[in-house]
Amino acid sequence: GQSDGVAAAKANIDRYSKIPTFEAPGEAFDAKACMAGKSIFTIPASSSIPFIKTIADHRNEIAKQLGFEHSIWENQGNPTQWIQGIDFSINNNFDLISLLAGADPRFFEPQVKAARDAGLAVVTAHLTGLEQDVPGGVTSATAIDYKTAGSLLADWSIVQTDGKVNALVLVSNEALSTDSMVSGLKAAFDTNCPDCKYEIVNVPISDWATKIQPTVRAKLQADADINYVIPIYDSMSSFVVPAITITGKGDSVRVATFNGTPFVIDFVREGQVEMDVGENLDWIAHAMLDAEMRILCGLEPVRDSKVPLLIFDRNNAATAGTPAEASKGYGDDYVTGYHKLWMIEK
Amino acid sequence: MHRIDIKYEAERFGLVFVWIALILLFGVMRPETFLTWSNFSTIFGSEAVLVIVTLGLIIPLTAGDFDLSIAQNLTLASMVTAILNARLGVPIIATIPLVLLIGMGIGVVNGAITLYFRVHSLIVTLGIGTFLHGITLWISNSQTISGVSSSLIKYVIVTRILGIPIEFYYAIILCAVIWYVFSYTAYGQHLLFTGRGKEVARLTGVNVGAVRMGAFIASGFMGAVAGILYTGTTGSANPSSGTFLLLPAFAAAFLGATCIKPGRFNPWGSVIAVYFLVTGINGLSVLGFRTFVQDLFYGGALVVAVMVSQLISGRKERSI
Amino acid sequence: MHRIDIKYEAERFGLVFVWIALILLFGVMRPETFLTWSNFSTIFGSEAVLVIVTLGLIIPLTAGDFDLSIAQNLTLASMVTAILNARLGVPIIATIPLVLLIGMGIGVVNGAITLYFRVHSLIVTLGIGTFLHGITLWISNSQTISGVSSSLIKYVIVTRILGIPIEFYYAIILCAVIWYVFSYTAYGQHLLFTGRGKEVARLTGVNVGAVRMGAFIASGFMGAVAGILYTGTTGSANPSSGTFLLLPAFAAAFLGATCIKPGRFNPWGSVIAVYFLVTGINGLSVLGFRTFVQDLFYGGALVVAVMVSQLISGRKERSI
Amino acid sequence: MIATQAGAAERKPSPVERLSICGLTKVFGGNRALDAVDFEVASGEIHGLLGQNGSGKSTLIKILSGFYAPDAGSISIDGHPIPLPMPMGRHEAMGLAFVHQNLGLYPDGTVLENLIAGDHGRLNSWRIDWRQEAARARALFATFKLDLKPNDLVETLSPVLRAQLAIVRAADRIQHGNDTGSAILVLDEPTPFLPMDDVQALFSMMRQLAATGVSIIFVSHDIDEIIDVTDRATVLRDGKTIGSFDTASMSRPQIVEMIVGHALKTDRTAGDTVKTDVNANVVTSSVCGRLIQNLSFEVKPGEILGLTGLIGSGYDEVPYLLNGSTTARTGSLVVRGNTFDLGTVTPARSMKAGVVLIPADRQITGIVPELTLLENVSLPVLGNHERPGYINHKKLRDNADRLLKHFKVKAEGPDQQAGDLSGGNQQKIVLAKWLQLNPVLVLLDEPTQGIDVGARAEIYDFLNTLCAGGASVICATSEFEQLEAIAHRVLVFDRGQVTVELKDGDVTKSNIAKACYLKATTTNAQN
Ligand SMILES: Nc1ncnc2c1ncn2[C@@H]1O[C@H](COP(=O)(O)OP(=O)(O)OP(=O)(O)O)[C@@H](O)[C@H]1O
Ligand SMILES: Nc1ncnc2c1ncn2[C@@H]1O[C@H](COP(=O)(O)OP(=O)(O)OP(=O)(O)O)[C@@H](O)[C@H]1O
Ligand SMILES: [Mg+2]
Ligand SMILES: [Mg+2]
Repeated sequence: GQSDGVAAAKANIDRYSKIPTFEAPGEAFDAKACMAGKSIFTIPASSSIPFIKTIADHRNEIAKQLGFEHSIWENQGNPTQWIQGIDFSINNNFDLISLLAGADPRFFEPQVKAARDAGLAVVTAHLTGLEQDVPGGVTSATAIDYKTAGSLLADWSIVQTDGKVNALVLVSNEALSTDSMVSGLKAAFDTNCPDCKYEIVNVPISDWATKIQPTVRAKLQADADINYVIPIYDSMSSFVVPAITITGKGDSVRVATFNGTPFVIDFVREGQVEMDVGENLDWIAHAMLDAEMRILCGLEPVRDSKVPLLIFDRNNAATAGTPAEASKGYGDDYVTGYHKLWMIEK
Repeated sequence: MHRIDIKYEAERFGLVFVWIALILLFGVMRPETFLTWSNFSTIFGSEAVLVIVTLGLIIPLTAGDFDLSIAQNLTLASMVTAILNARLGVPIIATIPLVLLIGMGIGVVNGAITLYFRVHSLIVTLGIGTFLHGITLWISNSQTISGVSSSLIKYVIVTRILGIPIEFYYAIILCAVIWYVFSYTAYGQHLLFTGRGKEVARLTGVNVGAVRMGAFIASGFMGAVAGILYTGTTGSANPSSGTFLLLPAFAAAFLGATCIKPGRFNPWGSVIAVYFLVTGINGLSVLGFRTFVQDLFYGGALVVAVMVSQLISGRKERSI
Repeated sequence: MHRIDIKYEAERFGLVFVWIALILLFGVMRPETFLTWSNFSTIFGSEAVLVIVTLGLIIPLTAGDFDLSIAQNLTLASMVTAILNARLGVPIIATIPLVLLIGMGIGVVNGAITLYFRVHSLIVTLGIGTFLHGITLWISNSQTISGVSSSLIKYVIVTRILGIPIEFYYAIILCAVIWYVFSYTAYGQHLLFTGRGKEVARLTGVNVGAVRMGAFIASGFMGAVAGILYTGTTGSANPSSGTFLLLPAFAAAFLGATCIKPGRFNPWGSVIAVYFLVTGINGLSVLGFRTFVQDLFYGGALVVAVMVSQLISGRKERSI
Repeated sequence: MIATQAGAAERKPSPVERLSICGLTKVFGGNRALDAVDFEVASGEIHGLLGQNGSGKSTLIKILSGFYAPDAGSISIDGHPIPLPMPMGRHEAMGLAFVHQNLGLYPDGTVLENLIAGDHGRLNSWRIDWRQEAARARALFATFKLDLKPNDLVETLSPVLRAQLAIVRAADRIQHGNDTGSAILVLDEPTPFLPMDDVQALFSMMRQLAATGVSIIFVSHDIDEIIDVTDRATVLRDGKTIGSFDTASMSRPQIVEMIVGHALKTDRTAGDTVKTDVNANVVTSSVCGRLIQNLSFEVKPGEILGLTGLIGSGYDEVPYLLNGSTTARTGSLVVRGNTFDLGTVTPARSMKAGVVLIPADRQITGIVPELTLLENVSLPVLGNHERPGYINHKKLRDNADRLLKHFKVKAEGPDQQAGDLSGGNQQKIVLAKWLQLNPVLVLLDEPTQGIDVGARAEIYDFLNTLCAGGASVICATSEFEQLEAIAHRVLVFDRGQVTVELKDGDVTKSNIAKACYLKATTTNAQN
């Protein structure tokens, strides 16, 4: 029945509403010792996207702590620059290339192949969902539980409306994680609220600034009963929020989203966005590096990074700081957890 | 100007008729949702920023110069507004004049380099625009900055007149001012002469340098106004906000030059062009078309509109 | 041309000297990584697509027309190549001519509308470009398409000569062809006269319409070549590939017009301008500067380079 | 010709000259366009400024208007030195108004917009009352009897009307513009565009203005005009002042000698080059254009055929119809046996058949000012090389060097920009560009417009040489004197039709003038 579905959704929401605990992705190993003389080269999808830039910078600090060589290829999201970065890392004898958070290897398979032929490991980090295949011929893919993130967005709206969702879902098909999130979202609606209505609209990332606003406005006009807008990536909300304000539907339409970008958590605190499923960027930095070090150390590669999700709503948004900061509000026992795992702390 | 001539009037108002036809078409297909005042107030309220950028562009365009930096000027203005107000706590009343000054300062730099070094404005403003983008990324640390004072938001979109957010009226007022300047002041005439023949303008005693400098400053000012309104609309500033407005604004400026005063960049034409294109996009979304159809419409409408306008005018050779 | 005049030679090769100075600067700072042949072969190889887009732009620019659709033409060509080859299994040898034909067809459409309706090429190509973007999103369903035949990849980047991927040589060959056409054929002079004095050209028996049409077709062809090489470089096609290239290509075209043949769009100047800008960006990445510094460099270098070139030439008035 | 005004010779020099120029120097690159020029203009005086092409007249005027900054020298008005360079837009306040050699009109603006352009003193910059301005313009046009409407686009006006607009604009400024009471009107070659009676209208306007105390500087290459209208005149040669004189005290040959620096033969007559015994080189039949109706004529080898008439008679349309630059409604042209349909022929095809057109508006249709002389003269001969499509730069350069020498162009060399040459030298470039093709038929529209006496004679020589080689020339011009000098035969047009044909000995300035002005009676008779 419907109330069962709502209850199931509520349970799922509750599970991700508390500060997460550390879960080891694999066995412990002596990171300092086995990483000595090894080097990692990080190509972020774009260093002008704060989310990614922050992860890359935190990785740098951890690498410094562990005493191995780590370089970041600063770029502006242009695939030509990614390609230059790969060539650069081959020429300069790095051991592993980490394609961070959106540098999609399908955009440059020939270069990936060249790197692997030259003996480098190529890893995607924070790109695919747990259930997705390794893309573009890379060595391995360190995955994130996007599917659950998608289900949380659906479950949240189900709980809040008591099973009467009419949602506009904004996605960007060209990002690999979209498939995973959408499958989670659909599954949650199918099982917990088969009567809920939702429409999925694709807006390519490069068209966010021009197309999200008019699309959202027109959809809200066309269907006066819409009560949720779910942009699956929270950076879309800077265009979603004004579209809702301009149509004068601030009271009836709410926003639920994913990523935990600081300004969106600010929006949550101020009430323009209802909830944001967040990830701890510092945690991601640790987890991705952990998986990559395991490859270089000859250990069993991990696929599930065990990076947890945390729901921010107006009750806990302030724990992320005012204004919000990238890795605040998630607790910090994971730091000790990783240090123990890497045997730099007992 | 004062002649009454049916063909000429058809040419002047051709785009307006096409716009009305489009509204009727969508209206017939979706009377209950499309043809409502709330839908139109949404359409009008939403594109004020684009209107202002377009108005900003046509000033230097009339004087024969391109200002490609206006989009990045907007982004910087938006970011500076957010940082000063939300992060440093400067009251909005002090922030606005400061940001406007920065915008005009950027106009001065564009003008000074273009004029003193006699370089094509296209490359100068492209370079300055890229430089400004660098500054925006720097001061914002590539972050979206939110938390802007609600009084700004109130005086940009929350307050409504006839159901339309107030920023629409700001855009219309700016349009009226530019129209007055273009039509009824010596400066407007100087702009026009400068754009069509610098040598002729100079020989008739127009201080071409000062006129062009004035145009750059005006577009810098408009860029800053648009930036402030952008921040007020979204309640935040993101480091790539303006980038996507540049080409649509150029499209609207050139499309606008096919109506009202055909053959000249003109403010009312620009406004009509913006809202014609936006109406189409809105209607297609209301009808539930996929988003790529917006691009097909946008590109197609642009080309067809100028073609039709040229057919009406007998395919007249024009300098723009 | 044949006068030897130190000032003029300084003007012609000014940008080359600045480029060398930049290389030395980065070289001193990072001799072991920046100043390696492998780094330069990366730089030369990876920007061949941008070089070709820039070369494509300067042909209509010389004839006085803008082709803003070239970036979307590239994207479409890249996408069609990937879809035909990877999805529909059309062999690459059949795909390439088809894609080149599509590119030239787009040139024909641009030219036909611009010429028959006498509309400014800026707005026509902006409209057509947006329309093409819509088509690209449509046929690709907004997805990245990978899995292109390895033989294409082999003949684009895997094969190397002197360590530089072969696509660089394709770009250089195209540059040489355009240089030959501009300098040693009647068509080159006709382009120039069409751009600078349409009436003079027409009265001297130049078929101005055919010349402009030829320029649009040539830039459509170059856009398609760039698209095929893009697919060959990345082994895939994504629906926003060209978007990044338009403004840099314009910047390079105008910057290139300050050297080698100052005051005229010219192919070798364009190539030098592309590699000058790219060298700077690459060097900053190697040094690990944050990305906003890349924008500051790009914008600043553009403006400073044209300023310096104008200072050398005595701030001469130029039409471009 | 109307005799020089009686009062002019008796003018008393005022104690302080209205305008006095002293030691004015302007150097362009290495070229001294003006070299310590001195001259003075009294109040109420019409002062002629004469000199060969490139002697510095326009440069002097552009310095007066603030367009160029001089390198040395001083200018004073009514004894008060004025700051140099003249500040932009300030010349009106000092009582200076200009009609520049290229008129300074903006073609896609309306007549009214052009009329009030730069009228800073009178207009309220913050509120232009278009209705009132239009009324004022209509009144102004009525006073000067001009057929101009405020809303017409300038690009649709005939050259005459454009010139008149520019002149009336300057005159208007002079009348209301100055607060100082000292007004100077500067006209840089305003007459080449004008038919005879408009020239006379202009002259009476000038005299009217002078009578009210306005000083006028009048540049012309037409010595008769100078003699007719000016009180005094100054001659420049190679940027130097050769002398100033009372016009009444000088004869025509004396003036010519001052300008060119040596005595010149008096008007030459057309050479004896017409081959009457052979078939016609060129036959046109039933040509209809915008004004031209049903025009048919023949031209023999070696013949120079003049076309003239009053403005609006359509004679100036003919050259453009015959080479396809303007499409004819109907008509055909036979050149050495090849027949062309004028409804479809293109400039490219007529070029191939040996037909060339030398247009009047050299800045727009003759040369590209920003390209080099080499490029400009080479354009029509690019295809003439051993390999099709391949350009042999060495040959082109040698060719250009030869042409510059042959046509006596005053230039630094083939790499100079064409826009840097003086008007007359630009015209020689246009001639060189076309005559190198050894054409069968040369179509000329106002070939000596703005060309000095010396250069004019040179151009006539080129045409005669061409005719001696068996080519035919068709020359449309409003300068009767020129036709008298070169034409073997003249067709006088009225309302699109030939009304009078004059031959050989009958081709005199006065006969042509009579044919033009007595049209009313003759037209009726011939219809
Ligand atoms: N921009 C320029 N650069 C270089 N030289 C120039 C330039 N403009 C004019 N000159 C030179 O100055 C001289 C005089 O030119 P100007 O146009 O004043 O001649 P002019 O006396 O008006 O002759 P014309 O009767 O032929 O018009 C010419 O020799 C010309 O080559
Ligand atoms: N901008 C310029 N740069 C270089 N030289 C110039 C320039 N303007 C004029 N000159 C040169 O100055 C000289 C005088 O030119 P000017 O135009 O005054 O002659 P002009 O007497 O008006 O001739 P015309 O009768 O042909 O109009 C010429 O040699 C001309 O080439
Ligand atoms: Mg002159
Ligand atoms: Mg002259």
